[in-house]
Amino acid sequence: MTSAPLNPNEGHDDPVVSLVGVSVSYGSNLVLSDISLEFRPGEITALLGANGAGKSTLIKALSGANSRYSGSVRVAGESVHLATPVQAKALGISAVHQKVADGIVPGLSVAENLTLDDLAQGSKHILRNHRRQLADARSALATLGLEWPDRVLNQDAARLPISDAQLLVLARALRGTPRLLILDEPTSALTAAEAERLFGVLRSLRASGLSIIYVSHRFGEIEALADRVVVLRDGTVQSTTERPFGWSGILHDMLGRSADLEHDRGITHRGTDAVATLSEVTLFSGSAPIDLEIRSGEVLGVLGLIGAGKSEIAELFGGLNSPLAGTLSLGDASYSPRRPGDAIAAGVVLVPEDRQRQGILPGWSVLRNITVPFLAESSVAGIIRKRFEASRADVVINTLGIVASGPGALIDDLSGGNQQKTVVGRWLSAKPRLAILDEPFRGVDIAARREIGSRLASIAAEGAAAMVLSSDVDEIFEVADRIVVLVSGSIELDAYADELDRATVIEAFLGSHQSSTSRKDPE
Amino acid sequence: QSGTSSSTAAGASTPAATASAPLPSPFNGAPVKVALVRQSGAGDFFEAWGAGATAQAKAANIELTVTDARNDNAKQASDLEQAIASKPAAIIVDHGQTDTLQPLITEAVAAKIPVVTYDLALTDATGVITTSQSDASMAQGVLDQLVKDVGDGAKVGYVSATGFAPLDARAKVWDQVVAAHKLDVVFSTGKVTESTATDNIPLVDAALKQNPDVQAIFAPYDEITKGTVQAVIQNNLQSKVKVYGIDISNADIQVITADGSPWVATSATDPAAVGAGVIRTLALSLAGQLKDTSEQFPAVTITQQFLADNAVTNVTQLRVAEPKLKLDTTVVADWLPAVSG
Amino acid sequence: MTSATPTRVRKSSAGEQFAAFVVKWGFVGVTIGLVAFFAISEPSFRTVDNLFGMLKFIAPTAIAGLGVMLAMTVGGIDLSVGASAGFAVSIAAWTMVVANQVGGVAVTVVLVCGLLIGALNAFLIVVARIPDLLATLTTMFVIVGLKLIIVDGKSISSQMTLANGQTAQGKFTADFLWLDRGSIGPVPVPVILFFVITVLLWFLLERTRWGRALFAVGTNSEAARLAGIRVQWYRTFAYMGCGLLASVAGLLLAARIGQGDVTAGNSLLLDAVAVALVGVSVLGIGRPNAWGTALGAVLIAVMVTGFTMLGLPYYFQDFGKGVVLLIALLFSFTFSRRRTVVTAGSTTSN
Amino acid sequence: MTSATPTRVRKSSAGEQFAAFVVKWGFVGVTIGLVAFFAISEPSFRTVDNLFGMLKFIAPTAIAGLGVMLAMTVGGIDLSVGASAGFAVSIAAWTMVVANQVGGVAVTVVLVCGLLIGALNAFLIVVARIPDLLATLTTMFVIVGLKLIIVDGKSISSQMTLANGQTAQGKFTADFLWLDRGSIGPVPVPVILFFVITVLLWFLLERTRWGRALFAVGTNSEAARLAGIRVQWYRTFAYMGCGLLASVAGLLLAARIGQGDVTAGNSLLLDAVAVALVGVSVLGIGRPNAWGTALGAVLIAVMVTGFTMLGLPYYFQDFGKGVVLLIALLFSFTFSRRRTVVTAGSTTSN
Ligand SMILES: Nc1ncnc2c1ncn2[C@@H]1O[C@H](COP(=O)(O)OP(=O)(O)OP(=O)(O)O)[C@@H](O)[C@H]1O
Ligand SMILES: Nc1ncnc2c1ncn2[C@@H]1O[C@H](COP(=O)(O)OP(=O)(O)OP(=O)(O)O)[C@@H](O)[C@H]1O
Ligand SMILES: [Mg+2]
Ligand SMILES: [Mg+2]
Repeated sequence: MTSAPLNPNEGHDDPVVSLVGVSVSYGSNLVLSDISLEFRPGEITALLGANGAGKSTLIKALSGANSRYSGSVRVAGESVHLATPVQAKALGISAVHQKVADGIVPGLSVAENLTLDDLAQGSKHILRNHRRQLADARSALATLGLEWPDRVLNQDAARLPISDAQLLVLARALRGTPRLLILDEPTSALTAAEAERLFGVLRSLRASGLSIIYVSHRFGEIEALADRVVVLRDGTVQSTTERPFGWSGILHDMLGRSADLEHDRGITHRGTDAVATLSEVTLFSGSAPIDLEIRSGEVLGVLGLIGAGKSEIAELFGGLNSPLAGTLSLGDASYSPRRPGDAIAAGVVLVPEDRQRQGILPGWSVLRNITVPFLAESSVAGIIRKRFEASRADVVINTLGIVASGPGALIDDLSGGNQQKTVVGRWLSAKPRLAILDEPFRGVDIAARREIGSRLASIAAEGAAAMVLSSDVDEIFEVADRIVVLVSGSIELDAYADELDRATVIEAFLGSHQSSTSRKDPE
Repeated sequence: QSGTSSSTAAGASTPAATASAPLPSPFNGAPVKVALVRQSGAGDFFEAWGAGATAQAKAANIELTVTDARNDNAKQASDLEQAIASKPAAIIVDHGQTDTLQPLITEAVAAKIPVVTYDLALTDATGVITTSQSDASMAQGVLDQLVKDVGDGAKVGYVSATGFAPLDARAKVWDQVVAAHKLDVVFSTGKVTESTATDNIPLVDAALKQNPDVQAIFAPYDEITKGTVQAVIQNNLQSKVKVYGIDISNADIQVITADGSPWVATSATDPAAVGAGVIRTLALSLAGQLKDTSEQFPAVTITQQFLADNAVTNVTQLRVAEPKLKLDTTVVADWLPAVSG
Repeated sequence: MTSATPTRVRKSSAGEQFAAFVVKWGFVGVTIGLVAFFAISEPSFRTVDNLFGMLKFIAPTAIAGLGVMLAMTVGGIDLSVGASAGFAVSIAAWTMVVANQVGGVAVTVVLVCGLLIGALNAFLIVVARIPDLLATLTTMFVIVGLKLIIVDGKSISSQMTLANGQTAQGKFTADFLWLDRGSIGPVPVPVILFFVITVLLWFLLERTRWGRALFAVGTNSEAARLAGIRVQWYRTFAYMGCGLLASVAGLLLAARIGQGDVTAGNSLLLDAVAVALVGVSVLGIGRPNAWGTALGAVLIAVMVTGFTMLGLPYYFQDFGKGVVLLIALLFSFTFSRRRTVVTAGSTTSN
Repeated sequence: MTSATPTRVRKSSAGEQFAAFVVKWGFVGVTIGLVAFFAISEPSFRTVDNLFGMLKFIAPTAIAGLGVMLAMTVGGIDLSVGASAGFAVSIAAWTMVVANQVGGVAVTVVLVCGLLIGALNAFLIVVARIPDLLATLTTMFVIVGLKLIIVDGKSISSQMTLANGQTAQGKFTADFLWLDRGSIGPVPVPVILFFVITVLLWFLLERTRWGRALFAVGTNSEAARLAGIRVQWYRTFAYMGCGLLASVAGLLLAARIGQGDVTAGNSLLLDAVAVALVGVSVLGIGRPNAWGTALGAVLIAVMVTGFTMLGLPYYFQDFGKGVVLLIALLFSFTFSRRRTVVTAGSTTSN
């Protein structure tokens, strides 16, 4: 936490990139002020900070995506102005940005997306060569140990699920052997196994002398990966810590107050009444029917890999789909919502997994983003009562600590985590009977995660049911009273958290899969 | 530049006629405000008409406020309404739809504003001075020429559109001539668009491909005629098919006099002269010197041969070769000679 | 919870405040400036008569533009407004002149037709999933063709000869013509309609939850759907509303022209789209809105009238329209730091 | 597994394969069906002359449509193509007739003007950040007005009397008229131009990396920018290309009319946009493409010619255009499971 000496063990290495007094402001918002940092070869620097601390902003400046910064950047000792991504890339700085959507060009094939940089390069081949492109795409994927068949490489990249899109963007960033690789929350859309494989790749890249900046809200990953931790708070460097990390200090620097890394959930609650049930429901054609009871008074965590069927369950309850077979019920009555409106009216809310596409209304204020599902409630005879709206938004902003210049701030100007908090807060403010949260912790900081967790616990305590869908074991253990593991559309495990140990869960979660698919382990 | 300078263009190369008497009242004081409410000022014909009117107005100390509805009849109604509201000394209405303008014109007459109309059929012309170039006589003139050239029972084509008052008036004459001379109408097509000349080429082209044996085509609007001529040339039928049009302009003369042009005759007034004539009608009426309440500007049938014989290459030369076009004896006074003549 | 401290806020500089002011009021300023200029140089411009005359003249364009604006709220656009208005003119004339009905019947028939055209657009877009630009372009061609087929390509006027050789007995009735010629107090009916529709749409869009929902659909239809908004209904509503407004514009045109002019409505489309688009960018609002659209229409009226009074030929109006549009847009987009967020018209199916 | 294989891929059923086939070939089928129908019922339709005649007549529309298509690749649209073509007609005439230059000079001047108009659009969109629909609409008004001001609202023809009282001495030179009247072998020059431009654009877009970059800019400009693609250059290129193509269309129109017809080009816009939009949806490609655009243009030509030969009045063409467009769109969007990804035209600044 105290500033570490600038010369660690491999002190003879000159920094690859150094920042001196870098500041960025968006309009009247001073988002980064006077940042000075150095990044050395063969070192993984973790960048930590609460949502809105300025991590993504720093990365945008460093990767040429935002040229409007002040201060100076030195690359290999030379002072440069990073005006464009091309320029940054030419200098060996390669970045994976937080928004996966910013990395994928729909309409172009997966292979073309993997080799997108080639389109920009002046000298190389003017004519397209399909075979060469496939070869290039395959070799790009190979750095991540991935082998996608040609059928996938030739399909429209828009059809990739978000996790694969994330892998694609990563693979692309590693092409052309950068000197400094910047990863902004690369694992937020990956499953544990994929993340693990990514870490393997990163370690071997570190060994080859690459400098890596790694942004994540998952402390486990940082503990496993980073050589040092830089903490940002409110746009300034709060501390730089070398291994071994003193987590409580880091957390304090991050949040400005004390907090524990290990979160003791205290007692695990046992649910009482069944609020919602799935009976004999088939999630995929051909998969075995499942039965599941979601009870009031407990937080149910559903753990599963991508494609396990978690979102299918969410969509059934949210009124987005109807079951292939089987029935749903809510309370004692059978429940068959035909559209999201029905679900909301029945007290079932769904926090969707893709906040950009399914959650936020870009260009709208935070306030209006929060109140949009509750227009009927906040209006009389159709006329919106502004004050009612505003007070609802204030409650959400305050309980979840959304960092914004006010309820009128545009949602686009919020950091990723704060956007997520807005969407979660919006839905929890509905006082639901059943709340379903699909990957709610994507990109939210530890404090917000705790906050969301305790909000879930409290709505459960008030007699509602809450279900969290995630592919992250830690997250599930942190919030869930009861854990269900879903594999390929069927339930592999269903038990209370205090009766389980992690190994059993991970075994159920990954084990059967690892045996059923021949996956090449990296290294 | 404004409309004024283009008026010079139309009347320029002829020496400006000089008045042999001073302007009478009300023209001998401040400029007389007159509103000219036009259905359209776009295209060569209307452009020249407007230029002639503007030049004549200037000579008569008239300050013209010109509104141009660009073929939007609703706008013309609004324009006329606003013109009435601005209480000018007189209003000229140039073309338009009867049902649209009649009530407003009645209103203007009731408000004691003198009204002169040009080529506008009214159901109640009380108190209105009407002028026209007589679509019927124009069509008749050129169709007589057609019948003379190809004879009764000839295979003919017709390119025009419905829904436009002058074209509808010409269509009536066409129908009569077809019946009287047992003409065999092998095709009938055409449309008026924002780019009439270009857009008629494919239509006539297709019709000609189907009926290459047609002997004559009547295309009673020069924009359509131009398109028709191009289609004939495109099909290499210029030696077999004769085209008959209506109206004349510099651009039209160029087309008619081009080598091997199939456009053999057109019936026309000189739009600039007519525009000027309408202004003179108004001026005489305001000065209390007009006898009739309606004035017709006669059309002249002009053949390709005539243009060739007189080496005419533009409207200015045509006025010299065919002085009848100048209308310099129609509605004139010693204080008000025709400017474009 | 984390510290809910908002990010440090610099005071916005005077320059930025000025820019924001210009963005918000620049267009209004241009309009006022032009009005002042014409009022000073042309005495006849500054009469009340002229004011109402201008507003009356632009009312159909403005109302059709408000329709396009409505389609734009759900992220779409409607290229069939001109055709719908023209259809309305012919149908109104047909109903009164050929079918010999009174004005009230004609109005009803026309409004129903407008709703049907809107429903056709909605069907193509919502059910058949054809992108709005394409769907409404198609509707445009179909409606124009259909109209001309119905009336045999002819303008319908009283006493015209029908296909069966008889003379049409009906005529435009006085109650129908009142739509154009009537006035309440000193204010002509079209101006009242223009104003009332603007206010209603403003109220709908800015004050009611339905308006909010329309915008939500236009901004992110998937998020709107998940928020329980019946996206397809709102889309349908917007297009039917647009069809209705286009046919109201057509009624005004019909009453003004007094006959079933086949060319009516042709010149409406570009102006209607232009005013709706200008509406998005003026007043610094950055999304479709009623007052901006109305203001855009008024500016066109001012220019057309003013330029005519100055004695400029018609084509100066085009040029002027272009230049003023340009200035307005520069104010709104180039000097603005705000992002406008509406996408109008796409070839992407929803 | 993690995603060693990203998406679960199901074997498509026979029904789906059929649907896909219909989507891909439905529009071509409609075209062939119409051609067959006309060829059978109208002997004069099935001549080589008529084939070239049709292609020749549609060439300007098609080339302008290809220009719009190019603007659509970068996610934009160009509403100024009709105005640019009309500008080209007047400028070509002015250069030859008034300035008394030969055809080559006129062609050069016109093409430069086209590039300048494109550059103006690009400036407004790229630098001034005005949304494409608005920017090109503005340019449209400005260019139309400017043209009329330059030529005093008059068509330019040889021997016309100039403002200074002299007679214009120049004329449309033979080399210029060759653009319309010439042919190479049996193939008219406009048809050759149409074909060559289509092939070039197809090659550019589908076979070169620049083409892919244009698409990348159009579908996700942020991703393209971050990947180092010079987004603004590609945008500029696309609009300048569109301006150039519009002026080529104008040159063909000028050569066809043989004089500086002031009304030329006015009716080009809607058809050009229509063929470009149809181009997106045909052949199941789902993004702007050259062959689809060309095919859309050919279909219009076939309809106009066929309907005329059947003796139907012009308005049946509009109706037919609408209906055929509708069928094509139903094939492409409603029966298709594929999503088209291009957004053409937005009021969002980039
Ligand atoms: N385009 C923008 N305009 C105005 N303010 C912005 C903009 N982008 C970001 N901000 C503000 O800058 C601050 C830092 O945002 P940034 O995205 O860098 O945070 P972060 O540390 O990456 O957070 P997270 O962990 O949530 O991703 C936030 O307060 C945010 O509201
Ligand atoms: N109709 C379909 N055709 C082909 N593939 C499909 C179809 N429906 C779903 N899939 C695939 O099945 C998988 C199930 O996805 P889904 O997102 O529901 O799983 P999940 O368990 O919620 O995973 P996560 O939420 O972690 O992404 C995905 O890979 C999806 O692409
Ligand atoms: Mg971030
Ligand atoms: Mg999911």
